[in-house]
Amino acid sequence: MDKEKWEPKIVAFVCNWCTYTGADLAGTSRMKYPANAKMIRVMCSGSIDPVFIIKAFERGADGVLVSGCHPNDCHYNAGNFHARRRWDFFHELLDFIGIEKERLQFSWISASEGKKFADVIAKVTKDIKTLGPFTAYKKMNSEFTAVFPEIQEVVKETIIKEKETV
Amino acid sequence: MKIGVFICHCGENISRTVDCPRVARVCESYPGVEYAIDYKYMCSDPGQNMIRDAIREKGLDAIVVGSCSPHMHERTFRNAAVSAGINPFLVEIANLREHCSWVHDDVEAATQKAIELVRMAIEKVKRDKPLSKINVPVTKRVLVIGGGIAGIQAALDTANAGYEVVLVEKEPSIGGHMSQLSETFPTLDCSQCILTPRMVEVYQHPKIKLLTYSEVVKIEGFIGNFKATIKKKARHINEELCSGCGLCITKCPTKKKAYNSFEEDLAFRPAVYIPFPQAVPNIPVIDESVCMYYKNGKCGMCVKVCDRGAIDFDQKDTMLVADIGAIIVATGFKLYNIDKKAADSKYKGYGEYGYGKYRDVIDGLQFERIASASGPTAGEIKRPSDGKVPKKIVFIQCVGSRDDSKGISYCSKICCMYTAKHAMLYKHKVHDGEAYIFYMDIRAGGKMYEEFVRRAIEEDDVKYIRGRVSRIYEENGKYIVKGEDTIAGMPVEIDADLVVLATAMIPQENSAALARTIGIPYDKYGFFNEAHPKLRPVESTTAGVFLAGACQSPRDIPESVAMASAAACKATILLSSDTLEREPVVAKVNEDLCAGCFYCKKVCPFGAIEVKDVKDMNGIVYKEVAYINQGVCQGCGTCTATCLSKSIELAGFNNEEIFAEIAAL
Amino acid sequence: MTSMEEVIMKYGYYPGCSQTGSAKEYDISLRKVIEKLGASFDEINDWSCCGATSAHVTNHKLSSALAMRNIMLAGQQGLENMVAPCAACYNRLVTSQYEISKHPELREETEELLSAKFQKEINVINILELFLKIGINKIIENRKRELSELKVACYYGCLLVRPAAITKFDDAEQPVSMEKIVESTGAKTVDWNYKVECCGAAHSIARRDIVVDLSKKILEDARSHGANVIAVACPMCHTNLDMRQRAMKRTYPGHEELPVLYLTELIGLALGMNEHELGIDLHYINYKYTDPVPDNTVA
Amino acid sequence: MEELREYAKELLEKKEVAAVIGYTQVSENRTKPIIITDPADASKLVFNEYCLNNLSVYLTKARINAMCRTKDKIMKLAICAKPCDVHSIVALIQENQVHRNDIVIISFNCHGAVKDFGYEFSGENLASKCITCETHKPLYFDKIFGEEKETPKASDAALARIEELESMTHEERFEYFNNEFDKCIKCYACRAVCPLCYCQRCITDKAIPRWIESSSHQRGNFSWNIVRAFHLSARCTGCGECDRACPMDIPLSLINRRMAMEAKKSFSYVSGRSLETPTLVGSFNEKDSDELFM
Repeated sequence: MDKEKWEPKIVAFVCNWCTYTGADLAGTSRMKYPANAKMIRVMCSGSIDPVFIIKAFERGADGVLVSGCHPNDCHYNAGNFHARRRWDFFHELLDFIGIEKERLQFSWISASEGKKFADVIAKVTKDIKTLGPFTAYKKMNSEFTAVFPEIQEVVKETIIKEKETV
Repeated sequence: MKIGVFICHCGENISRTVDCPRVARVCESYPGVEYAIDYKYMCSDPGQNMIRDAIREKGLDAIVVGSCSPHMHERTFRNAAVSAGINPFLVEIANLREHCSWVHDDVEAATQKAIELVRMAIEKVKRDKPLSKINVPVTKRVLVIGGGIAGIQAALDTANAGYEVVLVEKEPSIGGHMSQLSETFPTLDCSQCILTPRMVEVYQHPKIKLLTYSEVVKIEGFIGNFKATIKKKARHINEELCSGCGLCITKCPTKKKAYNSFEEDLAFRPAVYIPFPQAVPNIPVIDESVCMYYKNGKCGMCVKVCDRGAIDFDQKDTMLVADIGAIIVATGFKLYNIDKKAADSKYKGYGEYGYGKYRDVIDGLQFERIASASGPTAGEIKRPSDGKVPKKIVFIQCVGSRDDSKGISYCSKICCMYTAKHAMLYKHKVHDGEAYIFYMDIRAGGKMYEEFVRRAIEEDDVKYIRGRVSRIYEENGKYIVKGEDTIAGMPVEIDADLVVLATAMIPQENSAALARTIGIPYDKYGFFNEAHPKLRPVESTTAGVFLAGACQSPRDIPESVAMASAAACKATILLSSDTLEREPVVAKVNEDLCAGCFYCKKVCPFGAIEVKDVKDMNGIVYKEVAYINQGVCQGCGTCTATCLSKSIELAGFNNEEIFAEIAAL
Repeated sequence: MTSMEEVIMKYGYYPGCSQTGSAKEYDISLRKVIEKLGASFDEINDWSCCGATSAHVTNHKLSSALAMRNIMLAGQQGLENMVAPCAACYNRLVTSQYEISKHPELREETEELLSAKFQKEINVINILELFLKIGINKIIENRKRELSELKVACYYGCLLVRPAAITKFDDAEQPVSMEKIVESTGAKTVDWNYKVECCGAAHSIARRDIVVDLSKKILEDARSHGANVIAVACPMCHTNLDMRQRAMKRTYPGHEELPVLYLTELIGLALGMNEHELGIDLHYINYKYTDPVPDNTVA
Repeated sequence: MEELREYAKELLEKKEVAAVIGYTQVSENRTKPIIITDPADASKLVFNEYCLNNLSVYLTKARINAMCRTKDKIMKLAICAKPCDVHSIVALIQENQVHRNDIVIISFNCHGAVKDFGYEFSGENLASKCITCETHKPLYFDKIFGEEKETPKASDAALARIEELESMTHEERFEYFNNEFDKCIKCYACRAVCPLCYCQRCITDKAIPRWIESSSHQRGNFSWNIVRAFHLSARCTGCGECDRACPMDIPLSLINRRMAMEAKKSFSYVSGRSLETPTLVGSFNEKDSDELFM
């Protein structure tokens, strides 16, 4: 696929109280942003584990966003403080291993920052588009099927079936 | 597992950019999906009936609804599922409106994303486990911290609802700042007359345990199951024996030894004292720092005169522990003072007004005491320095408030009203006196408030000057107030006999420390944070703790009383049920796998994780594991990510569910 | 009083325009007093105007560039600190340096304008800080006579201790540092109300009437509190309080003269110098200290 | 050497300790770990530059419960530990795996160890951790033997390698590490030898859901090595045993060292150095930097 038409696949792990509600606000204010990011809601950014990120890359994500409440805003008082320190290490590790820093991005988005949410998604999408698909990781996927075989086959069939019915 | 998928058009909010029929059709052939349908208004009654019928007819075990944000209708669809016999936690929502149709224009991309979002929800629901609400027992007793008008009102309402109340007040008597006021706006009725009956009602109420001259030192536990440790400071007077005759006060030789803080340091008091005549309880307190007995072991005059032998010099502080279900915090406020502050203090003093070195530059509460009949001047307006009746008084609004450079950017709300009242009281008592008020904007938004200020201007001829005062200095007995009149556009200079500053309302001295003791958040000034500024103003974010009065932000008396009744109502709601239902989203440790490193215990913001000993057959402890108290855990999940061996699962967001959502990308 | 760390004796010196012109006597007395106290000045070569209020009003970049040029020169000259006796110069230098460190984009523009890099922060000192650093007891030790007849009203004016966020060495509303220094000369000081009131500053030319009124109030308030001389530490204040007293006689008939001395002149008198040496005879209100200088005067 | 044996014998005879974990000579420059319970075996104990194993890996709860918690008497466990092994013991104590008063730490003035068995002890054969070691004297011990000697000087090759890697582009580095990780045969020797890998069931063994793929294909190796490195960040005390144990010579301690440098740079924290300072993992500071976050 040439770079212009290629659409990056982005996963966003978001905290339920701030960023998810911020995304709702972006929706109610009818702000427009690219459709590449799909969100996984967790209760607090403190509960996002680096293994989620690795699994997301393994499943073909080109970019990952982790977003939570601003420091001191956390519904649980300190969840995001622990997250902040954990991500500093994980980010250094990925960079040292050779994964560009833009592949994994972080943000604080409060429930009232709908605009910021839309901007962050747009920025991440643009960054990943310039970086191009995460071929290094995708090369590793091609030789072996997905871990949930039944999902992989079915996904292919539904996409094929979709094409026929349209 | 048979799954039902219900795609909502939301009128045309979703269907305008998402091809709902196609999404339903695609999901129908998805493994595990038994039935898939799209409908115009899924959240409407017909829509919900459609879900209920489908569950019964198709024998569905779980449902996925593609609709608006879960924050909107998750509860609606869960209730619909429950009424059809499905566990509410086997319902997943795919947010097709706020996160998809409203934010993308390209129909193809939006529809494709919608399919993926629904697929993620389907994969997640496959791994959802049925959960039921957690029931936690509730202690039927309320702790009210602070005995001002807010605390009194909250205590009375809760007690009248039939619940036991422990009311803790750090001063020797309840009444708070309201008991210091002369008259109250906007009706000018005497503060003591409307407050004292309430104070007596508290004292005589069978359900209220009144602990004055006491402080809360520790709060443990969680909503419905708090444990409060209260320090009852030694009064050195036996409360049962004392009849409140006051002989010891009149006979005490140390007349002029200490300032009476109730009189805002305008008058003195002996070592044994009650703060004001109508004090409740009417039992004096002996101040060790002033009493001769504690200084040199002599005196003991009070012991001689007390016929009931109530004086007890060796009385010690006592600690009381009470089981509490709900806490109402009503600790009130303090006035900002203009003295010179330490370099690192968050407030700045007022060098322009002399840093408090002029005795006749006083604050609002001091003027209240001067105007009050039980005050040091028995109600006559006399200035503190030489007791003369001031011919000219300058009142200054916004001293400290609305002033970033002094560290207080908010408006203290009530000063416009009490300053107008002060001017009126002055004019009623000194007819030929001149009252000037320097103001920026008059904020009189309450009922009868604006009319009250107009009355001050029109009937009592109070001269309002719009402008700030730049400087005050004393010149042979007169106080030169230099300011400006921005309407006339020229500088103004008034030689006043007395200057009254309407200083800012700030939280009590140790409000931040108390907040940490209770475990509630507070803002940069030290006011306690409400759960939601508009929708949950009287609840703190910590479950089971409610806020009333000026401890949350500057409040006048009507608002404090209204908040107090609201907080009392919230507390009674909590206490009305024997057990408390809590969201089942809590974490659980797999004790076989836990290696006992206790990193989870370090990160848990709520201290919900305890060390549990695991014993072998003959009772020897062979390992310690982490145990999560279901009642305290708020379900944030920080421990699940910190646990290296991933042996902690958060119900509703467990490993499999998250994994399934990622895998379905 | 400086603490035990060694007392700095070598200072950079930024005279500023008034020291070479209308306030010559301030410069003369300052240099002589410093010499007497054993300290030394290292004048910044090729120093230029600090921009004062005129630049500050017209263009923010211009005013910070003008001030920063001198600070960079001092840096290049290897100076650690820099004395600016005139309150306006002191204020411009300190505020510009404060803003440069706070706003990176202003810093880049200034460096571009001056085509020089701003590396070292210079510790800019005003006249009060200078004497506090040198040490009050240094003055007492070298004192030749006590000016016991003087009751001095210390006038700080509006710039010497403000803005509070930057000039941290004294209180911006109720300063006391000049009193400490004046008392070391043996003179008594009075507690009065117009310490930091404005004298009218640059209105002196365009609106002389305002300056006359404001300065008159300052003089009268000092007199009413028993002062027989006013001490100032800023050429602008001195001009308005001293030179304008002639105009005051016209608008306020019966105005009695009240001598206005620079702080450095007062200290000079205490250190045994006479009025001519200190340039006091250049003032409009001439002033002679009553008892003669003790015999061991140094020519 | 003699005082060591004497001391061990005495401990065992007085039943103060249930066992002594130490080293015994096997051949010319090779030693192996030995756990002695009979006082007579104390004579087998040795300590020299060829004692490489980090014996703290034997301080497991199971062993202490089994050996020390007998019905009639609660005994301790003695352990010979080089100063760098003491760092691991400190970390284990901070992570509640062992209690300070359950063990007797016998330590030595260490002047370096050889990088692997079969090498003669000298400057260039020095283990990489000894080159940058600044605790030649143990921070915590109950008994100390051996006199202080000079550690031979050597250039910090590991640091040079890290800097060299950091100068590469992301693609080159990813290529390098991918090839290294590709060699991994999932024998988990690195996990077995690491004292801080004490989890009852490691995350890689968690089957439902399978976060880390267990097969040793390229992707499974990649995720295993990332998680292992992350789980040891700010915990690993740099004993270097994982490197020595890895049959495929994957530069594991290079990554651990890089993460330890990060802990030092951003949080000025060095793991295993003091029982008082709280561990970096599980604590936070409001003033941590935010520049990572938009």
